[in-house]
Amino acid sequence: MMFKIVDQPLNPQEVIDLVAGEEAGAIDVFIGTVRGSTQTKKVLRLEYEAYDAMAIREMEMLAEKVKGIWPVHKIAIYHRKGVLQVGDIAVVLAVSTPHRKEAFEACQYTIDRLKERVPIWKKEVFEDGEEWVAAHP
Amino acid sequence: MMFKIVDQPLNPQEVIDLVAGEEAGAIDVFIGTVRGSTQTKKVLRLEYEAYDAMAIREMEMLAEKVKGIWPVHKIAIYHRKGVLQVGDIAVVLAVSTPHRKEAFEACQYTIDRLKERVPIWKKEVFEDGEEWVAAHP
Amino acid sequence: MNSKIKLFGIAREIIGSSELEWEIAEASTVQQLLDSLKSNYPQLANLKSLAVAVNSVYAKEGDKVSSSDEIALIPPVSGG
Amino acid sequence: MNSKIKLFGIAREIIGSSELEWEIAEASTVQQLLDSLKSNYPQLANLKSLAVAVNSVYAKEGDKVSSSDEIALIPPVSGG
Repeated sequence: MMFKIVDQPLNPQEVIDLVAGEEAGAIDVFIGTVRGSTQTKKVLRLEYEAYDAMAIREMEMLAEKVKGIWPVHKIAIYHRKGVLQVGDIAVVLAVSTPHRKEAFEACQYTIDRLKERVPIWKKEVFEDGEEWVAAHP
Repeated sequence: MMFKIVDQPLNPQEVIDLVAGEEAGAIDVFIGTVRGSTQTKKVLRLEYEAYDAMAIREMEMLAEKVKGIWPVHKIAIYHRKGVLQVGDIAVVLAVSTPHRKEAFEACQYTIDRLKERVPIWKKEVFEDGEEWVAAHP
Repeated sequence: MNSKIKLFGIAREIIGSSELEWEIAEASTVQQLLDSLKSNYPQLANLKSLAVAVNSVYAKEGDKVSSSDEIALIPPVSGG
Repeated sequence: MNSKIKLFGIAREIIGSSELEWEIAEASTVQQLLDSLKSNYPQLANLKSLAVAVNSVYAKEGDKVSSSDEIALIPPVSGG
């Protein structure tokens, strides 16, 4: 399984192991974590939810698209859902390619598109309120 | 120690742990591994050597330079030396930043400069010969 | 016929449930479904975007929906 | 006075040792050191580049070297 939505802490090494191989001279790994503050407010926790079946399908389609643009060996994406604390890992994305330039490009493209299309939502919970990220104009 | 030259197998998780923190919303990790072939020849193994003291010093200077360009939280680089087999990890480089764009840019810049300046050398050993990489025009 | 629409994130909070029973007229479009939902739940119209997924795939405004489809409302995503 | 020059990679293989005893004249430059080494070991001149590190820092061609410095030859690097 190269694409997963899980409600347990993520282990980057597990995702890296999925894309390693003799064809891969380069692996780029992106790890997104919960920051302790956003603009000016202190974040207490984040609450993630996902439309799991569609999220997995969108990740698979995204990976196919990326493989059409760059000579990608393998892509794996694990995204966490549920309640995350500051410092917790929300997403781990690993891309392996023969050379490093395309690893960086493909990895960055994938996380950019994931944030635009994959049906996952997060709510930031502050000391004095909460907000679904990017929900309003 | 954020910068190391080691003669034992590298563990990406160890390097990632060095740069994680509440300030870091994004971590980009580059892993360079030994590929099984180069252009047309089959690679049996790679032999790395380093001028350790100078290599560490160059990595430290490089990290300072990168921190002057991007809002980098932390950078860590572990590079292996000695005999490496196909599939082995030669370098792990991790950069943490508040946002993802600068993590990718800083990580790619750092590995590009490392390959240009840091005094580490590799010899490719083929079935029918060997060659110091990039030694001749 | 009535259909169950899956709700997530802020859409779930606006409507107050993770699933909404809703009448979907024969041969109606995604656009018509969105219009009827927004007129009943005006806060949906304030969102930056609101898409519909039909059988786990983003649907276009002119796509037909039927009560046998799995339908979901997709408010602005914010994964990563 | 004699100095020990550290050698790495292909420079080590060309010269056949990881350290070379070499006479460094008072107040000579990096360029003069490179010239004398290349004339004794012509294969060094075939390399894509050959730098000198003085006390673990890349030196410029006009920098002075003295026998008390830690000197190293840096053939084209290929880390990563």
